[in-house]
Amino acid sequence: MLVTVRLFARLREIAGAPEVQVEVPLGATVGDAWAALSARHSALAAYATSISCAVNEDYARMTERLQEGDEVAFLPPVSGG
Amino acid sequence: MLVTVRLFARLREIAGAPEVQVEVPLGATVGDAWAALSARHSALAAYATSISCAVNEDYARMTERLQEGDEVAFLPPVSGG
Amino acid sequence: MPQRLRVSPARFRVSDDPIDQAEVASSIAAPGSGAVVTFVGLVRDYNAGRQVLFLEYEAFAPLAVKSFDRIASEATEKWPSAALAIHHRTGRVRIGEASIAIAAVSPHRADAFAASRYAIERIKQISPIWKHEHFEGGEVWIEGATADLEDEAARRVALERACW
Amino acid sequence: MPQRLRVSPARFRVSDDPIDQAEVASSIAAPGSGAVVTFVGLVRDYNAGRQVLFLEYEAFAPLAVKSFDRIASEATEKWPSAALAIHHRTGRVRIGEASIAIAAVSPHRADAFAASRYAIERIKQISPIWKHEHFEGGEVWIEGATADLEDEAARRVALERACW
Repeated sequence: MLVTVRLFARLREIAGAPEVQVEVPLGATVGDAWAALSARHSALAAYATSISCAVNEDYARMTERLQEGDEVAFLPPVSGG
Repeated sequence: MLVTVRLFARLREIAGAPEVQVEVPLGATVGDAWAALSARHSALAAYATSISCAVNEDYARMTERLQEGDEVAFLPPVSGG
Repeated sequence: MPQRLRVSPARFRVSDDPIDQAEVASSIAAPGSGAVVTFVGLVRDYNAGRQVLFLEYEAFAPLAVKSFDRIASEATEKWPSAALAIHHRTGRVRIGEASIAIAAVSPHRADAFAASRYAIERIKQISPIWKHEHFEGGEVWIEGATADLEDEAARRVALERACW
Repeated sequence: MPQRLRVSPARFRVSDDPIDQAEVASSIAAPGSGAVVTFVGLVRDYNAGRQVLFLEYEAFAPLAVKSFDRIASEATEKWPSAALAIHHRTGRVRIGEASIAIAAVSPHRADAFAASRYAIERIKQISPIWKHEHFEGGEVWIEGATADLEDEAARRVALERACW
């Protein structure tokens, strides 16, 4: 199934786009979507332990299961204020 | 000698004036000026242990010696802010 | 008092528009409010030894607004008398301009101070906002904390800094 | 930047004029200031179970201004990066209006918060200003602390409340 992935800040720069489509198996988790994306962009690997994520504009865990058409967001370490 | 005494808030109301002249002996202290004033207005006695004072627009101690023409201010407990 | 017809300003906002500090506070003004504490973060000309030219803030705006709402709820849970409003700017922000304004109102100054301080610490911990620093000779993404709602140690740090 | 000819606002002021919060902060704005914390005290509609009609503040103005200067020096001694500006209103102040505004600027938010909180505590301890409350059915002078510069216990309380 296809999910939309939104990327921000340095992650967006590495992927070269703010939004990409990723194909994941039925029952895949947010972590699986990250793995699929990291396979495309090896520089993302550095963020494996420091990212957090959101699904459909709500904070989520990497273990959350995805559904077709979900919007996943990967958030590098934040620096607002 | 004569000194000018400035009074504020409730002290001003008790004395009925924001500023009064008080006659004190040469070498008198701020405390002596207070005693002279309290003799005139007995309701001031309630403030004997809670007032503070200033001489010529600077914080002072009750033991400070006065000079002719000095301006003494008696300050009831404060409540700014 | 004359009735005035106007839209109340949003309590939580993420926008490219310059921040209007008075508007942030007015979004939570109430007749019983005795204390208003406003925190404004301004872009500094130097950071980590670098001469900063300007900052660019990027945000995941809908989630950032939700994070402000969540932080305000956390604060109100701790200090029930306090209400918070938070505006964060995005896009290019020049030296001396405000990137963020937080207003806290309460009948009690202790609660307003604590809620305001707590909010800025929590925003730096969990709000999905990123600072892109453009300095003399280069640029860098500033990366702070992993945004983790379940990190109770981080929350305790925010409470400690709020002096609670 | 274009040169502008204007009088800088006073850092310390006691006046019957309404308080302009932006002016207080602008009196100490500096290019390296990353954090501005502003405390504003508003007149509340209720106090000690009484419906307040309005307040009247009386001050020994020249000494009050000196006390603000002194408090700012005490704060700068403790938090060298922080600068303070303090304006207090006198005369009749209505419900919802500001009686005081304190602005603290610093490159560091911790110092700006601490200096601002310290200042309001110290003002309530030593500044020669008195609040005359006019309430439904009467009036009363509010009497707080004996203004005593040498009271080190009071100063410690202010430091503790500033969380230091």
